[in-house]
Amino acid sequence: MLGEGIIKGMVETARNFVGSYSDPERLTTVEYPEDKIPAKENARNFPFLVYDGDDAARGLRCVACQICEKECPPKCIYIVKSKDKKPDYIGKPQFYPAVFDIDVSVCMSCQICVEVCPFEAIKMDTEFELSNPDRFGGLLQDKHRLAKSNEYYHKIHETEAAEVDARLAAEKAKAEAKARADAEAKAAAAAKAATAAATPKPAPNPTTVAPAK
Amino acid sequence: MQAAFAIIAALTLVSAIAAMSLRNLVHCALCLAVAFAGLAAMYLQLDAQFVGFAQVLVYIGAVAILVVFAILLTRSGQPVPHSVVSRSWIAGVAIAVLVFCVLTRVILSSSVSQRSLPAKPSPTVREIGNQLMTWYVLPLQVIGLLLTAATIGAVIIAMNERKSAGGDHRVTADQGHGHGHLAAPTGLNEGNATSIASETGSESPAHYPQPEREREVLAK
Amino acid sequence: MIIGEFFRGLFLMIWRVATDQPEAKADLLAVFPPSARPVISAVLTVSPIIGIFATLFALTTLLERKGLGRIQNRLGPNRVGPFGILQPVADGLKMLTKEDIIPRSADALVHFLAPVVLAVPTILAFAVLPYGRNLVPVDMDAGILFFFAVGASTELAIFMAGWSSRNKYSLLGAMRAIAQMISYEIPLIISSVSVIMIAGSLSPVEIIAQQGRYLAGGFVPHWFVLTPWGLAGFIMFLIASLAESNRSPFDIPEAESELIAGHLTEYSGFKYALFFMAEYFGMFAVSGLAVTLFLGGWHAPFEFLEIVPSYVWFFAKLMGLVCLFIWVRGTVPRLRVDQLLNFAWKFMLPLSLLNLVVAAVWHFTAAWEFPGAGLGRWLLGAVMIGVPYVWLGRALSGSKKITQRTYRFAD
Amino acid sequence: MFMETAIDTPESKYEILPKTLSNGEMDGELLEVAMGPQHPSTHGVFRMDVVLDGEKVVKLKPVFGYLHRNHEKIAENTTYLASMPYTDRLDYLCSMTNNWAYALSVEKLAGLQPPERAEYIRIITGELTRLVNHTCLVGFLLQDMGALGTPLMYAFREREMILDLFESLSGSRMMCNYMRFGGCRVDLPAGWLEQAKRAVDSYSGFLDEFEKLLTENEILVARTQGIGVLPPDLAVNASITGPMLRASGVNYDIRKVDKYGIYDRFEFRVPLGDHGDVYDRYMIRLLEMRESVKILNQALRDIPAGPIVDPKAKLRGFRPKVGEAYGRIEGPKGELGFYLISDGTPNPYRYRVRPPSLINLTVLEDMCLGQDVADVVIILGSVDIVLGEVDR
Amino acid sequence: MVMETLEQIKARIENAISGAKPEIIPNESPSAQRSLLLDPAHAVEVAKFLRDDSQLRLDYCSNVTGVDWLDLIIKEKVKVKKVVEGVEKEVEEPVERKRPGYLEAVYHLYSMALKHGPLIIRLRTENRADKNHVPSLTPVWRGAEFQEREIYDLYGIIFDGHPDLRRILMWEGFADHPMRKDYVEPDDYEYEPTPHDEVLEKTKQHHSPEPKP
Repeated sequence: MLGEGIIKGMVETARNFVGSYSDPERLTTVEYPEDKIPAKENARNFPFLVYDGDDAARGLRCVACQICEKECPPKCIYIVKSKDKKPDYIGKPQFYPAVFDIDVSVCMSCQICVEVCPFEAIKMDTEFELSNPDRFGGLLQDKHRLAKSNEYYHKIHETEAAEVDARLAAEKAKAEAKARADAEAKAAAAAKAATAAATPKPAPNPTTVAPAK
Repeated sequence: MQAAFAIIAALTLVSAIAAMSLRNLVHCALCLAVAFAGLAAMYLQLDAQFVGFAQVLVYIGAVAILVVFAILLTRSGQPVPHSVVSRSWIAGVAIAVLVFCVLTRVILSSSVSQRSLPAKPSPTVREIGNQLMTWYVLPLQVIGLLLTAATIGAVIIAMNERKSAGGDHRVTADQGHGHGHLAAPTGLNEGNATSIASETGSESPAHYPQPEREREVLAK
Repeated sequence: MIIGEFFRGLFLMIWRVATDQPEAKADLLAVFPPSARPVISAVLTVSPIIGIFATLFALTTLLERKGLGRIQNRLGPNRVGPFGILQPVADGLKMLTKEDIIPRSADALVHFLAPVVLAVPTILAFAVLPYGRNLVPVDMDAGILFFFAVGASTELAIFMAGWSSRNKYSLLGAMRAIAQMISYEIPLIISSVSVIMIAGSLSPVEIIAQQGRYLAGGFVPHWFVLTPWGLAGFIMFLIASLAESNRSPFDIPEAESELIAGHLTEYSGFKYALFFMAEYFGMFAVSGLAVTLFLGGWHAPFEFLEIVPSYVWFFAKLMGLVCLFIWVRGTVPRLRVDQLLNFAWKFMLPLSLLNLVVAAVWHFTAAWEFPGAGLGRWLLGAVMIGVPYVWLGRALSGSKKITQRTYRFAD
Repeated sequence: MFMETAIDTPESKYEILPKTLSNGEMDGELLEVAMGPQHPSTHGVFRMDVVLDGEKVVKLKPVFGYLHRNHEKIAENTTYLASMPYTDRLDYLCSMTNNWAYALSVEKLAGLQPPERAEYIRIITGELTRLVNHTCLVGFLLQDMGALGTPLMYAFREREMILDLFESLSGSRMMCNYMRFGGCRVDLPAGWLEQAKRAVDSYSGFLDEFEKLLTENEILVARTQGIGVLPPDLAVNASITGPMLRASGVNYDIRKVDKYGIYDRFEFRVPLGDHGDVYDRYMIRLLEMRESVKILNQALRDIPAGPIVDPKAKLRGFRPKVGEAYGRIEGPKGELGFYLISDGTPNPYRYRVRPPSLINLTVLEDMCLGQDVADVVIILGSVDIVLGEVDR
Repeated sequence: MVMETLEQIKARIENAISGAKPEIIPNESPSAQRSLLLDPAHAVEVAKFLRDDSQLRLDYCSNVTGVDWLDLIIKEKVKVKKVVEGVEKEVEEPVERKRPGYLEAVYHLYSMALKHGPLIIRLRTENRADKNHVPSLTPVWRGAEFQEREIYDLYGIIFDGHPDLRRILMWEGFADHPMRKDYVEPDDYEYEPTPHDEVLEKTKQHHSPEPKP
């Protein structure tokens, strides 16, 4: 009969009308500035640079290898490599970024810089309130604004950060073990040399002094 | 009262003249509507409520609308390029003056103008209805019949025109499109995978694979 | 003291209005010299109407947005003021402060006049509605006719708006609007003619008076909507008034998905606000007329509730109808213009004419005396209108080859 | 030969209309209206130059390019991987399937094979995307029909649940950038499968509600049945794909034909319409959603554990051998294909998107001729276009 | 259903259409999608054969695209006799041999009726400048209409017999063909200056009153 479908539809809308008062499943609105949906663990919005320890300038993991700059699809990363080297977390001297800028207005939050970084130096932030009245300067973030601590990283991406830390720790342990082995070998060689020097008999064999490397 | 009458009369006259003399047809039609409204106001001033409202309802609500509609459907609504005053305007004025004189003469000489009006003629709607259904029933029926016949005639004329116009349009659309088969969408409505297969498969056994015919009634 | 008298009169007026007493303005008018009284009286009548309906307009826009929001599982406006109550104020301020843009090629005079010509008749229509027992602005003998007469002149305004904008969407919208309003005016008037016929009067006051009785111990009101022809007429009147006030599903003239905003496309600022207001005023007026004609006007639904002031009932019924309009708007898609006209001419018009016959039968069977006569009359009327409804409904949908569809599935 | 009669005389089809009509005035006969690029229901910056006789359409020419950004050129100037996030922005409602189509083509080009778990994840996300797309489409279609947002808001309410799933999986709601050559980027987070099951379960309820709300509605039926009829032979010849093709009754679903991924392991049916009008296109999408729910239920039940990326796949320094490949999937809108030519460098020599939205518009004029303006809007709505993909 | 091999198809085309010389273009990549190069003179005939042949029935033209092959310069060293400082000598001189570039239209054909494919056919223009005509296959497959327009727009191949060959994505009056490999993007288009932008630099040069040396 004519009108049946319309009446069925009206019953449906009435059910939704009532339901929006009683059923939180229906009324899914979150009133934004007051309430926020907690960020999902995998959420990504804008990259930041991770630093270890307390000092952002010293602990920055980035070694200015410029892979992310090359791989960035919209080319929003600008890196200038430093002239000198600073020791990294393992203690190995590395370059560091003299300039590291990311342009918010260009970045498309794709996370490719994070994926290609071999040093776990750049990660995605979940912060999304990046609006700024200054269209040009305010949207260009330099390395001081980009640098965030490892603790912060742990706070926003717990599982991922734990994995990264474990990996870095393993690497570091390996490096340290190696360094220790080197040192020991060196020490042993030195000791041997010393003993050899102490014993007046033969001249030291040069092959034994050579480091194990 | 006199002042009100003067204002209304002036308004009616001015808009009537404007309706004749403006160049833009839509403006003319709108002025005509204003003249109708002035006429209605005059009826109301004479305490003839029913006639006044009927005037508004019929003339502004229907006639004026039909006029503008007709203008829109037939003309561009652009100002006419040539002068609105026709060449034989002298004859027109002469005829108008003549008619005016005759009418004036008739009215002044008729018994209506001599009779003194009753103090307040206030016919109620009920009275009008009663009069229409008793004393004036024959004229009412005759007018009704006439209008019905006119309506039916108009519909028939319009239908014929539409048929031919619609046919033309169809042809142009098809010509413009070059897809002969699109002209008959009803035939193709039934065409499904099977029918193309039969159409195209005449020379080859290959066809669009016929899916299993599982029918589900989903909606009416 | 004259000021004391004035305030006493004012107080008395308010008191009398609030308690449904007649001659509310008498004492206040007595303060003024006789020559000024007609003007003062008119002001005293008109200003509350405009004030009340303007407030109602503001509230309805909010109600509509809130209600639609809830229907759509949203919250609706809730930022301005508590629960968003001040949203209409903010909207109004925004409208008034916006730039008034007139397109360069528009017909400036007609473009300016259109909203005025639209707003005046819609406000005039409020003059003949009885809002309460003794609250009739103008008790006119031909009140209903007056209502339709002023209602008819709004079409011209919409045409003016659409034509003068020199916008193709506006023009299309205006042409649709005229076609639609002319078509639906006929069923609107004819469905109210059945009431006029039964009541034997064109006066709204008289029509309401005839619905003032109660049956079954005061629990069944003698409203026309409770008769078969009244129910059918009421439904048709509602549908036609949806179309007359350009509300969904008949919002074709301003169909935003096709014609941007139809005749309103080129309007902004205050003029747009006037159009908007006139649209809502039109909806109120036509709902008020529906209440008057079919829902017993200001009468209470049960006799013992007559102690509640009458205007409360009137506005309660009015708002009920407005809520229904909103509900419909939140549910249905829009018709196409030819379907809309088909519906008017092939369905509404025959049914409303038939409804006149049903009303006549009802009138002549009033003399039936045998037991169960009342029920018999009712059933007779219901069948007389119900069967053609079903049949016409089939014919209307059948003519479009609307069929039950099945779907094939391939594996 | 039916196709010759249909196609071989196309010259007469494109007669040039006199330009004098364009000054905005009715010429008594024809009215030329530019619908768009700023128009509420062209789904973006799309324009149709429509010539009307009264309200009847006598000519319609789509105009594209307002959103053109030369996506293909950008992709040819950057590495294979860096194009992946750009594919998100093609059809921005269905980033997962866009990723999938691109990854599939590159895998063909480089000979990579995603592991089983990754294939399952792809099917799950792909079908969820189909749900998102079809839900949005029916919502928008009814919005175009003037249903004032109610169906659209219901559709968006459901879509939200799936977008939440995408966010917790890929980090972003719409621009997922999730798939990689030879697998997926990250594994499913804990509890994701359960959440997905809940969302999929509630979807049937939503579809029931939606059908109750509108499918039987007289106005909807009257507005859509017999409108915008697309005959099957024209559909095939004009390369129409996806739900639009199947609504015309042609059984062609690439999931069944190519059996890409692991679609041959799932049981589902392909709904086909018999009339090819707007109503069929609407119903086919609702029915396809029910089939997608079936696939999802099977996939969520069977998904195995394991690695998610082909160990051969290289993230940095990816250089496929010289050659070319065309890979295609059944996207929610139709056949989405990527054609790649490699010259052995890190950047593709040629990168081409086969956009279903654009090609499905080929027959827009054929469907609209003789219909009303109001129908043009819903016919366009039933084609299902996203301008990001049409203009690229 | 499995399609015939490319060699079989080639043989049948040669049988069916006299004068048509399809050529198989190999593809070394793992996809192994080889293609048929058609000569423009017989392309429409061959296309109709492919569409209508009962064993092929390639009724669905899925994808049409253009490819720009630049002039390839093959450098060789040739011994030439030359008079150097009055003495005739044999000198090795680098000679550049030019393989003229061409534009190519690639069609991917499938069969909806028989559910097989793809068959890839290619059409080549004689050169990239003036002889850039190939026959349009839109009369055979209407689905190629917009895609051929797009190729015309972006690559500048002129399709003879196309019913409506206009620009589709770029605007009317745009002069160049932006997908060509040698297209130089204008440096004066509306840009969003970011502090590290190359475009900004170019624009500055372009618009500076005195061009820098």
